[in-house]
Amino acid sequence: MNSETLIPHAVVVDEVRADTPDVKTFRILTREGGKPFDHIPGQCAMISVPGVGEGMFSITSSPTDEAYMEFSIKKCGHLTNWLHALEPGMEVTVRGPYGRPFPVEDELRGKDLLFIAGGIGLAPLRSVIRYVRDRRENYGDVQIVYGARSKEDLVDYEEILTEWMSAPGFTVNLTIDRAEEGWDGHVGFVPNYVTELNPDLAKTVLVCGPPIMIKFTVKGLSDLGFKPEQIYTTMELRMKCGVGKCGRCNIGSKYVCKDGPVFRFDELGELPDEY
Amino acid sequence: MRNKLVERAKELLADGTVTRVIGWKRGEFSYDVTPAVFETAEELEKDFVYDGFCGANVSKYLIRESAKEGKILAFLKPCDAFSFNQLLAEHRIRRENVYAVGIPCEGMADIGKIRSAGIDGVTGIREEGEEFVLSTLYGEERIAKKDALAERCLVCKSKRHPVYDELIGEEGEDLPDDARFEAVDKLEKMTAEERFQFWRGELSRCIRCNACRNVCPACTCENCVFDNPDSGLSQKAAADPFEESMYHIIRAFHVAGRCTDCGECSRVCPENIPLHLLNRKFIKDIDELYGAYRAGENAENKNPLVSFREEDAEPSVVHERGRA
Amino acid sequence: MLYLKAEKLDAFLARAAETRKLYVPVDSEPGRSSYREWTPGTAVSRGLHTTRSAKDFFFPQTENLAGFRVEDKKIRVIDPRAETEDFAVFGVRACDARSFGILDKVFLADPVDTYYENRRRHGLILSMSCRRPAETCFCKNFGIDAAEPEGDVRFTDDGDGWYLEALTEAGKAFLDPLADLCEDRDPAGAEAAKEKTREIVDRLPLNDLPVGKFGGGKTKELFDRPEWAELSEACIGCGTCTFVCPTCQCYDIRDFDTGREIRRFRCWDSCMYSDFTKMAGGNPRLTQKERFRQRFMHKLVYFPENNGGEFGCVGCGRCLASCPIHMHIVKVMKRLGEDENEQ
Amino acid sequence: MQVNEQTGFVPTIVAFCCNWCSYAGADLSGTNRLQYPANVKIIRVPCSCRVNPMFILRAFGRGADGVILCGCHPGDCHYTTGNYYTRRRMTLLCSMLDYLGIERKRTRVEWVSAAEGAKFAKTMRSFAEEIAALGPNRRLEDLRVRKSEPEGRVPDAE
Repeated sequence: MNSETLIPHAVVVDEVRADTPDVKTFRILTREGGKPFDHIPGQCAMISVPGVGEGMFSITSSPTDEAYMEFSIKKCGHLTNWLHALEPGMEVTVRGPYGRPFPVEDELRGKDLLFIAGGIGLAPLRSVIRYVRDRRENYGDVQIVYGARSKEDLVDYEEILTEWMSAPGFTVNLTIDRAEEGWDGHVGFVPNYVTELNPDLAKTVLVCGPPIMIKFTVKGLSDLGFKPEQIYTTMELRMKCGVGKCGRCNIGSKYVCKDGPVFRFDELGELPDEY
Repeated sequence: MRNKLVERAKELLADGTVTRVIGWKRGEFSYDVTPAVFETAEELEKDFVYDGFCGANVSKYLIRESAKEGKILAFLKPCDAFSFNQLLAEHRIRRENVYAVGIPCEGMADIGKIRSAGIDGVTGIREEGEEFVLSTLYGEERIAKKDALAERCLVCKSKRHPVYDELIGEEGEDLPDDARFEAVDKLEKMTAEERFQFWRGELSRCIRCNACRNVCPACTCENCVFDNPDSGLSQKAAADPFEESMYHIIRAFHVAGRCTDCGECSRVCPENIPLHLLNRKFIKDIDELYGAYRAGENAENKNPLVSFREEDAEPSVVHERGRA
Repeated sequence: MLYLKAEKLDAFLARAAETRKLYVPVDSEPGRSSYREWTPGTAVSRGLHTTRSAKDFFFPQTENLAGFRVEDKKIRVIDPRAETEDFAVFGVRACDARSFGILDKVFLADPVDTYYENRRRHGLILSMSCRRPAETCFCKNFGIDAAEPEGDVRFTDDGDGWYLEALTEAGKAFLDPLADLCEDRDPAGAEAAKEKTREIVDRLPLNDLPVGKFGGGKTKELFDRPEWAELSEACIGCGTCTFVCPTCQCYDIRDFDTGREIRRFRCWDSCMYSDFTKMAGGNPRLTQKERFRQRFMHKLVYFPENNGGEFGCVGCGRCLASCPIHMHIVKVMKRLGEDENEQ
Repeated sequence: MQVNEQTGFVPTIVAFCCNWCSYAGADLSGTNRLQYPANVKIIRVPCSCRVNPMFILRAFGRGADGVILCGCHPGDCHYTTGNYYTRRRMTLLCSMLDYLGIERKRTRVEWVSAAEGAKFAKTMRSFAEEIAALGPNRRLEDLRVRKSEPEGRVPDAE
């Protein structure tokens, strides 16, 4: 019988990193030690703990990370509580990849890129950022504006400091919501920071974060003169199948799991406001 | 009667006593009325109906409606009034926001019964004395009203309104209960094996649409245990016969002592499962073991499941049954 | 043309049941029927519709998707799939016969749902023309001809028996060995029976729904219409309409621990349920208005938009017959189809 | 171990015991070396009133052949009145199960105080015998949970 997308594969949790008090990054390998499958930045996969449930998560490693696959997951519900209890060597199941990726080999090529993320919203963008860093010749300048509630809530902080800040052509602007000891960087909300930074209008924007942050950021960008066609985001709704059949993640006639999760803002503008 | 209700509703809207009216709205055919809120005299004139097919109990909607600004006029049949009163007892309705008008009920017809009498393609119905005259796609048919009455109405518990602000028509009386428990009696007299087969046959048809629960004026939890993923019970489909039994026992149990026997659960069941027989069993047991009790009788009564007497029967009373 | 007399039906079904499982509609009480496996002596219902649709045969209410055994930290994934046995469904009306095509557009689209595909490949549809449509029927609005249902073999009912016609290769392979139970008759009789059905269909009360007001590309016009509030006002949020509907196909995936293994199964779900889109972080459809709107927008706008204009409704009328509050697609279409200036 | 001699059937029995009386009673029967069947699985609850009808049903669903609920004697509830409510609730539940054709003997309620170790052991023995005689629960079981092992497999002794 044919292979069935709804039947997952068992994979091994190779490494667990605690990024923030409520975000952990899981490195996943097949039992043979390889990568479970290939993907393009922006795509997702279904991870499950049998008996607990299944959930859709962004793949946060880059296709250029050839040896492994990573997921950064925030603890916020039943399944993610279980995932956070995982230890290296334990197994979960995974199926995918699902969804439409960021157009890294099409529209984004050769462009100056502006990444804007809030909190765990960095997870889906990390895949693109790492990809762009590893394929540096194909893209223009990269600016990353990233904010979180506090310093300890900045996901991938180590990686940002050690790898991203020093990458050629990369500018990283960090901000936290409230001032705290040991932080001499910017303080304030992401949307305002973006407006302050007044980015160049030629940039292509990739934004992800809490809905309210996205809303104000995009408003700020459009006030600055950015067009919806220049802005990409990635969506999240409740999903079960991942392949556009179970019928719950639609916004109008589009299914987030299949037609998304990556949407351009002009496309979103065509859809009803129900997300 | 319909015109009388519309006239009165228009008066109460006009003099500002109420801002909205909840009743029943005309459908495509004569039998498919929908509960609806009317805000103007024109809407009432155009679409309000009250006839032998307005079985839907509107009391549950008052939870939501009474939470809104302004007073709503509710036309309550005796059944609806019992449910309304029970909801008042449970503090689910803001009484001050409801103007309750008791209306008489001659019993409600059940289109399912008309269909099972072999009359199909019904496009219109009118009342003529003791008969319904039905226009159908295949000619005119007649059926005696009593043959079209819903089971719950054939064994009507009361024509009285336990609560109202105003009454239209004459107040009715409680009716003898004997007939109401006949079917329960009959089941009790069967052997356990027969009962098991009977209920398996009925409950195995359940499609778990939750209509019985959602329509029930006593089922008013904000988050039902069957919808709560943490309860371990929230399966959406009965994947096993056990889950069918479980769901129906728990559904009936959760309304035990609060169920007014309005019969909505059975009315809405797409598979025509006699769910009211579960509720009535609890009512009968409560009456027999803890003294006659009628949910919705008044808003001060204490639910028999949250009260007790020291001399209550022991659970073993069930084991002793039928031994003699 | 082959003709099967009513008194020969039992012999016909008995022979058909020799090679495959055969399901027929059976009256469970007067005026109410459901599909049962045919066994000798089974009385076939002459009623119009089964309470539940025939979608169960291809998309059952629950089915196992996968199994898991956890052995020393290792997860063994079990594939429960097996080839389905051949089966046939008898007495499928035109509306239900069309519904399979609609389900195909979902389940057979890439990536193919192999559970569904397996059943579909093994299931034979023996469809039947309608002789006594109900007042709730409105299939004509969706271009369905109750006199000429799709399927593998078409049975055209003339009251005394059926004209038989194989419409597919599989249907022909099924029908040929049964031809000796039939007689040969002039196809004119079949045409006459069809005309009779069409005459009745033409005077059905719900033939003139404003279908043209719906379809792909109408999201903007319809989504924010104020009428949704009043239409959904009385909706009790049950799943009756969804579960009796032949084209509703949304499902949930859940795990059940049997004590020995975890069974991952899917079951029908309903967009009318409050937890349908509920996430740990919120719910995009907070009130019944949004859920109600989703169901009808899906059938009348989103589905046609994604599927070449085909509506996600076949007009079988089951929801009209079973909605607890009688608020259904016909009322929705009529209300939203009213011209703005008529209001 | 209560075994049906003819069929070799060993029932699974779930006993919900209130913390203050019946669980202490079970404890006492243990310290007094009074035997009660090993196939009785005790679940401790703070009060018999904590037991929701769903607990009983789920016990059956998950493979119990008999369910017994033990609490303080009426009037002796640690929380004053809890067991009075239990009594009404369980009477109605037992009656409902009977009404659905589920063998009425499979569910039982007993009052056992902390001093009644002997009564606890005796009650459990008699209940286990009764269930062993009754055979496996087939009317209120979840088929998915049914043990695949041959029936009558003797669990490890105490």
